[in-house]
Amino acid sequence: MLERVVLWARTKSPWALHLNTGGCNGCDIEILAAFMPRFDVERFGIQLKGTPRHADVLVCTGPATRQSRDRALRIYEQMPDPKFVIAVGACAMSGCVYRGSYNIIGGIDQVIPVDMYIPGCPARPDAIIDGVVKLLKKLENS
Amino acid sequence: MAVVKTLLYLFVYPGLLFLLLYSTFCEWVDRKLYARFQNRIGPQYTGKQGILQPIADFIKLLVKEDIVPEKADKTMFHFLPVFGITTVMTAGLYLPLWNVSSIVPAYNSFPGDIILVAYLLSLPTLIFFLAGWHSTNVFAGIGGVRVLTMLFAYEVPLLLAILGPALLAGSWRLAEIARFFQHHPSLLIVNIIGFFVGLITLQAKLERVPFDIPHAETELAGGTFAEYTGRGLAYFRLLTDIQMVVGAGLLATVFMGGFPGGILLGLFHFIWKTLIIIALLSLMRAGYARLRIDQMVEFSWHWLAPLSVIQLAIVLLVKGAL
Amino acid sequence: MNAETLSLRLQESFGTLAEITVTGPRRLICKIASDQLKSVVTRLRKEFHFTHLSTISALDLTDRFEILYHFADSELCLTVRTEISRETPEISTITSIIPGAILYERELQDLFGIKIKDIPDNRPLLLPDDWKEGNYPLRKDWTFQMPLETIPGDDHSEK
Amino acid sequence: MKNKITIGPQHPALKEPISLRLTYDGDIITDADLRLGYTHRGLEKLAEGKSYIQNLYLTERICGICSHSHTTAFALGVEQLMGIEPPKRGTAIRTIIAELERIHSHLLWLGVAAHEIGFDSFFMYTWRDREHVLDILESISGNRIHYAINTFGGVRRDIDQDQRSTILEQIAHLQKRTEYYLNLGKTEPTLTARLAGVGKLSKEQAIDLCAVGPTTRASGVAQDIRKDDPSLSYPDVPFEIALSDTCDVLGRVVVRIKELISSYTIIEYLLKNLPDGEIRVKAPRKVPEGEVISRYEAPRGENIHYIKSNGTDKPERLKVRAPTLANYPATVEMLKNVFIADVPLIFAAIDPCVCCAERVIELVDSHTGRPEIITMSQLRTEANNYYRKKNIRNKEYLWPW
Repeated sequence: MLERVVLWARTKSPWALHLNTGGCNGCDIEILAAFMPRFDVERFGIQLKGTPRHADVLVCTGPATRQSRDRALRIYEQMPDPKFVIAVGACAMSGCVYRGSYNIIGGIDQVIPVDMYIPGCPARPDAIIDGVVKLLKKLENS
Repeated sequence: MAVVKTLLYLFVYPGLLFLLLYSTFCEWVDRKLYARFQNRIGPQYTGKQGILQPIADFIKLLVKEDIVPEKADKTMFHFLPVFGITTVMTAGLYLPLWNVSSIVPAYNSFPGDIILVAYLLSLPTLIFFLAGWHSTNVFAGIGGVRVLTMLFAYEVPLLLAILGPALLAGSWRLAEIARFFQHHPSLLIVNIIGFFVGLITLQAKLERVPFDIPHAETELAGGTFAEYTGRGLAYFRLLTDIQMVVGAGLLATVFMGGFPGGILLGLFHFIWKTLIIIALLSLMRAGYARLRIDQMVEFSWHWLAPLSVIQLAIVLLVKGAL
Repeated sequence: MNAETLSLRLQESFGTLAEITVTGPRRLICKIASDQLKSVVTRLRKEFHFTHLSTISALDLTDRFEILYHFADSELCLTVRTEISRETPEISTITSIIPGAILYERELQDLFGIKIKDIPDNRPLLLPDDWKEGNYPLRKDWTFQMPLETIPGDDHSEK
Repeated sequence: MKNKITIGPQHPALKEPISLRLTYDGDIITDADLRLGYTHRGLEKLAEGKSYIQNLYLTERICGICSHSHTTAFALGVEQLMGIEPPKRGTAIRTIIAELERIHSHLLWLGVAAHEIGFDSFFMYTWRDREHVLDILESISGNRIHYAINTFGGVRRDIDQDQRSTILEQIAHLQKRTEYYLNLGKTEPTLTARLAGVGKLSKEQAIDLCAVGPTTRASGVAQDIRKDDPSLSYPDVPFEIALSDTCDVLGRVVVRIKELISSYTIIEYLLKNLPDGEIRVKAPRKVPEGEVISRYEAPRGENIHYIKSNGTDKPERLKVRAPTLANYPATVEMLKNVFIADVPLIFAAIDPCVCCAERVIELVDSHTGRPEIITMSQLRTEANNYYRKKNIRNKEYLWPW
């Protein structure tokens, strides 16, 4: 019984932290739009937090450049368990159009484990919301 | 029989259980109103209309991993949030809700308990400062120092505003103040300035926008609670919720004539009066942008303090005329 | 002052030093030897008021490097072309004449390994700090094989 | 500025790595240095491995805000190499999208600059009006940010009759909003007082350091690629270069507002007499041997592409120089011997993208050499406090309208 309550609480209030590792900031603007009145992700209990200590979900944008690898790792380690990572946009998923460049390691999943990939270049706000809701569903029946 | 009543008083009605449930309900009201003011919907899918959202946040934080910075003092780090909640809960006991005998001074209502409640409500500010100082994160320390600088700005006007009605009613006992204004409801209008000063300073005490300077200024590092995760953070959020409820209850007792009637009627009055105050706080939170620390201090000394002194002058005049 | 008249004026003022060709309505190419670079650039700036240097691009032609300085004024765009050998890829700096060229020259040093003589600021510009010395990404012979990616889903399936 | 904050290297929310190092002495910055490369993605090496059509997709994603400018420059260059000429209507649509992008980029920049000096309501206004431009772009090209409307030989989307009328309405609405911004300068003295005299860049410096775009036009240098090297349908559109000679951030604001107004007139002119006919011409796959330089006036300045082809379908060499790289030497000059309080505004005056606005700055004390990291939001609030204490209300500056 307690297990069900904990699972319910965890899926109903995911707090997010935004991290950009070198992208062209198309996705960052769309993430901000997801918090604006027109799309309003707070309906699912999602809030944007300023520090990794308070966050459950790390929203990553941009391909993982070599320079930003240790920074992403450090922020990931500072987040308390249980934590999840959402890769927003094609760059965070696989490095998108920069794949194969000497300065790009690939998607963010080469640096930190990723739970949910949201496609699109840039990912539209409604796609971001759909991804987050699917992540919550995945938690519910895991 | 009296022992059962006291236990009931301590643990169920105005005590532990009621405060916990009611403060989560108030947080939900606040978040919903705040969202509606920004023509958003706010929490929607946890429970009916998102009413269980604060409870979900609380439980989630309870089960999260609890990271303690290694240089921080372990006992202090864990002890502070719990100590904060106890101070605010005891402040909640002194609101004249139920089982308050008007003649014989009992443990939950005695002459001078208004000063005790005001003091207990301002203790959490000191706790925030210590929390920031003990978490050895430079930014949290800075946030803590700013919490203290804000304390001096809003504490004096708040006390002056509360003392206005106490002077008018001629007693320091919350129960008697409430009863006085129940008998002369027309005198409530006299304290209208004090009511607004009280509202603004309560907003500052709760460190909510436009006065959330310690958090916002170091928003990048999450303010005084930067290092708290899991249980500590859950307790601190609960602490601010209960502080909001008890503060609103205090303002309702002093400025809106308390909660007449027995257990049920008193509860009904308590709920609708505190909800009005919380709605006003939420309106303030949505309406204003964030002030800077020097603007906040200047605002309180240029406007709030003189206003509350004028309020006291009016009260003395009216008292003379009575 | 369209391209043809300017090319004639350039031709007789530089004489044998440079060959001028017109390659488009507002495009001029001026081919010079690499040691003439400083004198030509100063004269371009003084006499012909070519003050704005758009950028410097370099070409790796397997046996030699070709460096193009793109100048521009309010009518047309002049490209000064020089060649340097691959063994001793060295060219003198022009920041003394045009201070704005500093970043483009540092970029050449980073990506092509072309040594710029007496450049005022020699630090790397674009490459990450942990970049091994000696390999220059934009050279044709430098190839890069993307490291084998670990597909997160894979190791779960083996378990 | 005396309260020194030292933030440990493992600062939990270090969003953007250090890219600005300032050495200061007391309140004055003595030396500034920019470290690029944090977003270096090795684009030019990639381009040599991709075909021309793939490169069109690649150049779109160099910068999130002015994506159209890079694809237009690249497409113009390759079309010259191929020797094909896009039809009149295609070029006109391409110019309309270019001007729409200039409007949305300028509105975005005006908001960020106002945010730097603590004038947040202006920030909200400009970004709210920017949504109109994004809606227009989405109605034409289907995407808010990367429109992908360019292809070799013309454009891929057409503008039909009712789209044309909605765009004209929206442009009229935006014109009213821009008038509001114009006389905002008069009614709000602190706006001009905070912007004037900050970030000085004299005309000689602007010319020496090869600055481009509004930064150099604000110092009186009449350099606008739409006039110097006219391509697309600029030759037959009546407009003049926006100039100002105050050589500071106020000049850049003035130049950008003037350009907003001229962009509205260009779009209206083009929409009213949009030539009919085809929007695209067939383009061969293989590009004949040759090399070309194509220049384009991006919202932030001159954008130059050098393309060398070797007859195959992959370019031999693609050199791209974005406008902001040309402005960096000028920025380093501007940051010297100014107050620390002016740094956020000067940096916002050239900062290319929104999410990097949260730059982290390393202040090195010239006496002790002790580096101290401070985030831009701290510096911004301290800067605003600094200026409030100096109460600059009494200085009056001419707002040109």
